[in-house]
Amino acid sequence: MTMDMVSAILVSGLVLGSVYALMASGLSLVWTTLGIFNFAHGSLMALGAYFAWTMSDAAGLNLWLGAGVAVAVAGMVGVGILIERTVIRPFYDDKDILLITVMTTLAVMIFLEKGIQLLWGARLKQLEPLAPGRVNLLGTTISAQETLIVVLAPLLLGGLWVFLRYSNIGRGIRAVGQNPAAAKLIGVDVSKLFILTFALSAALAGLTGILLGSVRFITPTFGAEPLVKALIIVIFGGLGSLSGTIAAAYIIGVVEAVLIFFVGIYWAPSMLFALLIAVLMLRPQGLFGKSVR
Amino acid sequence: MPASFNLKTLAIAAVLILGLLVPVVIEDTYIRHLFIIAFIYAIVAASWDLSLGYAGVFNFGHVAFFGVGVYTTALCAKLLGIDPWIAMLLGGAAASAAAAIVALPVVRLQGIYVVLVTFAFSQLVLQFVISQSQITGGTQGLVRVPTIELFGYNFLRDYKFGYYYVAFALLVISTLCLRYITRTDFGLSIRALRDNEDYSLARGIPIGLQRLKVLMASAFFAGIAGGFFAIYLRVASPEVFNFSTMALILSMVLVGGTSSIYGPVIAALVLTFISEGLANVNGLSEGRFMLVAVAMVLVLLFFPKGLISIIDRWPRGRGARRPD
Amino acid sequence: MTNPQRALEIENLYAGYDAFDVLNGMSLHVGASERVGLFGPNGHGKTTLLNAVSKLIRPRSGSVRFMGENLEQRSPQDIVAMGLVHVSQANRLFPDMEIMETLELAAYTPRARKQRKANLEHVLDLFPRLAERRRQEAKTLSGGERQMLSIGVGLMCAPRMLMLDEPTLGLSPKLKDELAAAIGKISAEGIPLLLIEQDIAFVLSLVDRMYLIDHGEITREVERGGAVDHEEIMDMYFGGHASS
Amino acid sequence: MNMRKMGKWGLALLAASALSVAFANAQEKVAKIGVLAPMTGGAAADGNEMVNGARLAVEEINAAGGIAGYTFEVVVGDTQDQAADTVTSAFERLAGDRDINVMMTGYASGSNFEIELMAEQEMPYIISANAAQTRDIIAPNPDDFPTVWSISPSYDAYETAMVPVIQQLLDGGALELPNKKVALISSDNPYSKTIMEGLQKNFEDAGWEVTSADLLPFGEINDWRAFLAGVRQAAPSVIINTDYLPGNAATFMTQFLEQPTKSLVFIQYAPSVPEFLELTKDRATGVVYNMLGGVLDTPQNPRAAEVVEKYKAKYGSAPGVYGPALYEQVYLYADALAKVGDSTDRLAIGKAIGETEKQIAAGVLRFDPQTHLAVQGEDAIPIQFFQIWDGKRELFYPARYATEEFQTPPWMK
Amino acid sequence: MDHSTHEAPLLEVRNIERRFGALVAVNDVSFAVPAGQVFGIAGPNGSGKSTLFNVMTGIPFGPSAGKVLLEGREIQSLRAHEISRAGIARTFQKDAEFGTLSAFENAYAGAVYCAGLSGAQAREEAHKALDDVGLSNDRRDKAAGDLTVFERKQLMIASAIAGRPRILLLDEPAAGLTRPEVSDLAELIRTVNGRGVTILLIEHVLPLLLSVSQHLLILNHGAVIASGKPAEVVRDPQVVEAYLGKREAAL
Repeated sequence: MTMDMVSAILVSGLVLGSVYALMASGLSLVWTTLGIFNFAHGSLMALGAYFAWTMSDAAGLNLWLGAGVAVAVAGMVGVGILIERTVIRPFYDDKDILLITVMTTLAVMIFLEKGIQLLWGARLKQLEPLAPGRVNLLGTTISAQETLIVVLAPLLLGGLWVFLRYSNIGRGIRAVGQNPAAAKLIGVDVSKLFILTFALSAALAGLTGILLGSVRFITPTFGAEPLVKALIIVIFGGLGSLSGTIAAAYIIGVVEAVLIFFVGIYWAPSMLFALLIAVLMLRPQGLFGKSVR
Repeated sequence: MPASFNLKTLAIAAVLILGLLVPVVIEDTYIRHLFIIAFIYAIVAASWDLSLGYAGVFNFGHVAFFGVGVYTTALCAKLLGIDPWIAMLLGGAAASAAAAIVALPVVRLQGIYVVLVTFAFSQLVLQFVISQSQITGGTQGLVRVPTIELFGYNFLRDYKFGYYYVAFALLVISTLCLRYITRTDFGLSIRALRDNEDYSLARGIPIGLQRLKVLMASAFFAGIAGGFFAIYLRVASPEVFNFSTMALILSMVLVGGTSSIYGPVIAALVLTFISEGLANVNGLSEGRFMLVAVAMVLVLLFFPKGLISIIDRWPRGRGARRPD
Repeated sequence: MTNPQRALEIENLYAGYDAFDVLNGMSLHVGASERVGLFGPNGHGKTTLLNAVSKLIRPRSGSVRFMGENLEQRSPQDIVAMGLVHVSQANRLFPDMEIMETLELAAYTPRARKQRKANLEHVLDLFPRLAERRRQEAKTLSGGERQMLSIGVGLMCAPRMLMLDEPTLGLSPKLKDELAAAIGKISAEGIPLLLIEQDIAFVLSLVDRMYLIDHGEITREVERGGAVDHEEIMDMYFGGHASS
Repeated sequence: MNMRKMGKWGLALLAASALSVAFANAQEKVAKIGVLAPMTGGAAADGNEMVNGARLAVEEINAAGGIAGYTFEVVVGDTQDQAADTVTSAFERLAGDRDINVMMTGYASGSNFEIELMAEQEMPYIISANAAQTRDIIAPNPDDFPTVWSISPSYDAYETAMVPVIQQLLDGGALELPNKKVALISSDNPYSKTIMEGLQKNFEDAGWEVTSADLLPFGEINDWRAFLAGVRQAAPSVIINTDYLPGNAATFMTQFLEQPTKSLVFIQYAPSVPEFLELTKDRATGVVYNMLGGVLDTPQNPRAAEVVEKYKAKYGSAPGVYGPALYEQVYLYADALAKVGDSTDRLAIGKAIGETEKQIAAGVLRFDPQTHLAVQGEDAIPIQFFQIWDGKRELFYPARYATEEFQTPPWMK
Repeated sequence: MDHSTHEAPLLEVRNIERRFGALVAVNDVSFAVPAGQVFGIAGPNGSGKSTLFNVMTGIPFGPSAGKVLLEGREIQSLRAHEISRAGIARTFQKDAEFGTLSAFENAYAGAVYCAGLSGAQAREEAHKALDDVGLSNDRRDKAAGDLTVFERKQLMIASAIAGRPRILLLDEPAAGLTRPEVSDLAELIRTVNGRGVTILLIEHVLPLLLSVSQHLLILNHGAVIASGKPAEVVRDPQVVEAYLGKREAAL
């Protein structure tokens, strides 16, 4: 293998891994804190991209893209709060909450996808890249936008990590996830943090959508494929561990790039699924996972 | 008991007679077609209820079993020249076999992992079907699937009169079988498993084996329904694996009411007709899916036992949710 | 009704889980700087009482007043913010969080935040072992260390009253002594204390007054100076059999 | 129209509508045209265009007083995601309307299986979908499908025309290529795959070296870099991508231009879709594609410009393939109805459609009785080669219709 | 009366151990239960009593080391449901019923899957078990989750004995009961024992434990600290210390 190939695979894996990490960490955050699995995460991603498109594109309001991003992220926070209030909150005390919220978030997903299609139509759209041009990374040329993703993803995730680790609210979120009763006993408003977490995750999904929407094309369902990958990653990483999730995202990104290179793009997804099932047979709690919630 | 039993028997008989009369009264091929499609979905939804509602296995690969039935039947009938009736049975058998494969990881896993693995499995099946395009026709599907024949009766030019009865018979038989299964000792054991896994073990119920059996049984009916779907439409195409198909049928199970078998059947009929009705109303063709989504959430909020709980009040099913 | 001299006043409290009550009309009080023990066999409602006071479960009826204020409409976080702090039994705390993180987090309410630095020093002073293990995750701690962290967390909440639930559960006698000393120090600062314990000697060494609890009711109150002997306690546990 | 459809759901309404139909019949006859189109789901944009095209023609005809005593009306059947059951539902709903004696579509299903349903009911059916699928269904027994006609011509030219066109460019000096190497890539769908395999054979027969012929899974493809890395190593002078999804094609161009090689880039179908240009903007300049049965918009075929202008005037945007196609389909039916005079004589209508010979937006239309496809050829429906230049599609082959000369793409200079 | 010296043990636990990482929850525990006895187990919170039941039945995990013998046959490596079928029926502190199944079905499930009966025989066995525990006929069609606390205790014992076990493992059956109900439960345990079912009983409500047990074993920190006749065991200073702490004290 030449250095060229290695760097091409590595760069490709980095790009994939960055997107997956952003996507999966949002999912994982909600899972660890609220104990629910949000199947609408992919459509939230699409929604964020459409918000930003409407704000910034010539066909929409033609604002500066930065403003578009800001408004979109703010919008996502609102949407996140709304979703938590309407389809998750009512079921917190139900012992079947896991299954019920799988279904309600599926319903949200359908609702969002169809709603997006009604509002924006089915034609492909693309966001102007935040960073135009190309960049040479490790001897492989990729678009500056992809470089931006590779750079921004660790920054965002790092920011998330710092927030969760050092801020009072962030620690509160982790505490709620690890032991809600003990969190209540130190004065944490658990229900407030639930909303906050969900809103944060929605904002993260929206931001992922915006970043990806300037590399790929936006369609109402363009979050579906990364969502499926993110699901795999969350399992691989072991539910409930953010760092495990992020590590798994980059590993899967690189594994996928390697698979694409050696067995072709054709069989790569199937092999990923097969690998996933195999891992779960051997380690039902995931690669880095600790316990099943 | 006896009073409600009589009433129930009466109601069932009435429904059966009504069902038999439909094609006699309704000559519109389109309405007959909708009934047939609704019946097929009803079988899929009701059989899903067996594993999801009764056994509490968060099986999200059920539509993949349906798809396995569709393709197995289509391939057997078209490429191998097997009699379509038999091919339909083979569709059911293949779906059961697929379920056995899924069961391998699933019996060892819990909760959300089961959702994710079964979901991943259905993606894998889809990929497999698409990749084997030499045989399956890939993304374009498989056309000109041979259709059934019964004592020389031609199903093709009777305005779906014959198909209606075949679909109706399949629905009645599978509903009876499913109801029967839920009432056997096996049915009892899977409900016990759903209620309390550890306690089931303590009463000698083998969790893995029962899960395997229930997945295979529920997949069998989905596979048969898939087989008939392929035979009736004479085409097998990968859209059957679509997420929207899964969402639609799942909403039938939920809106109808889990652990009831009848609930999903009724919901399949209602939702098929409502959704088709809305499709023809200007401006709602896209919005109807949104309405169904809203309906799903509303039902979960206000009728957690499904719409069936409005009709039938006897204490059964997911009922008796403990106040803890 | 309200007695301003009392930190905690519980009247006729009913609470429980599922369909049945564990507390059957419990009434007790803790004075303004009093240390009160609660003693009784397992499964008789001691922990349920604390859970009901801190609103981890909803009481069915009865009233709870803290510093004269009725807690009926208060949420768990309100109650902590008011300074009524419950250190729960065998607390797993936050298994993946380090000791220092946990302690810093525990000063969560605005009032506690203001005192964070001072309280932290105080806690580390009280439990030097926690200072030694400051970067260790809670799940890796021994039982005794976990109890210390639990109490430390309670202190970080800036308590105006502490409710401790079996702090010595599963500890060796040596650790029990250490813990008793620490709790003694805390109560010496004038913080009122409600202490649940199985270890009668441990309780008696720390409190001014003690309630005996049986089947969700107070069966006896022992004032300081009143005698309690083992026979009586064993009777409570074993019915008539121990002394027969 | 929708009121009447709703009438099916209630007896009273049914009676009322029956009455109104009877009343209407006394004055004039209505010939309803069933249009199968994806009105919801990912292909809704195509579906809308189909319906727009049909409505445009219907309004014109009605405004001109109708045909043979009939006025036309469009009834839409939503094929949604083109799944078999939804297509069948749409078909049955339309077929149940006794005033519908013709159906048409751009495409209805992935497999064109509905052709069989049409044939069973002797329903006149005009289709512009994948000609290979259509031929596979019809060609074995063309007599079983007397009413089904495809205005898409045979796709064979997609495989055979490429090598001669390139040769012609080379011979004419419009193009210089350093070697006779070609790299092919396709996604795994019968349309793209068949074309790629055909091209491979044709190139090899003409003495070219095929450096790669890769197959990707069908669907969204976000990473062409593995293929392009191979391309950069082999440095073929021609790169052909037969995947037809516009989004994929746009990604392909973007990633190709990150490190372009001096190769002619050809992409199947996708560049003809309006959004390809929107997505790629100036990056598309120099790309070559070809088209069978598309709009032959050149001064030599004024019909095309006329249809396109009318469409633009009414709907405010330029149509792709399906608007003009459905527009022409309605006129095909109108001609046949004029000839037969009775909309319910389906076999006669079908026969009349099959006998069509006329200039349409795509060229000169006549049908091959063996396959029921439109005949392909320079004097029939020609294959058109386009090059995109500054956001415009320039037709450069066949020469007699050409609007512009072929130019060397910017990255090859 | 103490039968233990005369009869061969029905159930024997030898040097059983269960670790969770560094924590030893059950530490080298051995004991033997003669057929026909009520064998009591007590100990402070967290002393490893329920873990002991878990490793004996394999629900949800088996022992890290040691042997469990039922009538001399090693069963610790059997799968959980096989252990149940071999004749060890256990109950749980919480959720010891199938909530949505009727009371009758709860008992019937035991008869079918533990005793291996079917049809009329299983139904008869289930009703017999319900008769034995005294759950009234008109309550048998109710969903188990809708029964009262005491009825659920009755049901949990009924569904266990419907499986015709050799030995019944009861885990804190008195939790959540009122005082009068506790004496009813004691009566019930004696009745069941009187029908020849050996019982292993974990209980916090010590009066109950002492009134029904013929033998008492005390666990502390996962290890046996005393074992013998109940009246003697409760006076053992080690036991007193485990429960009450070390020193004599007065306020």
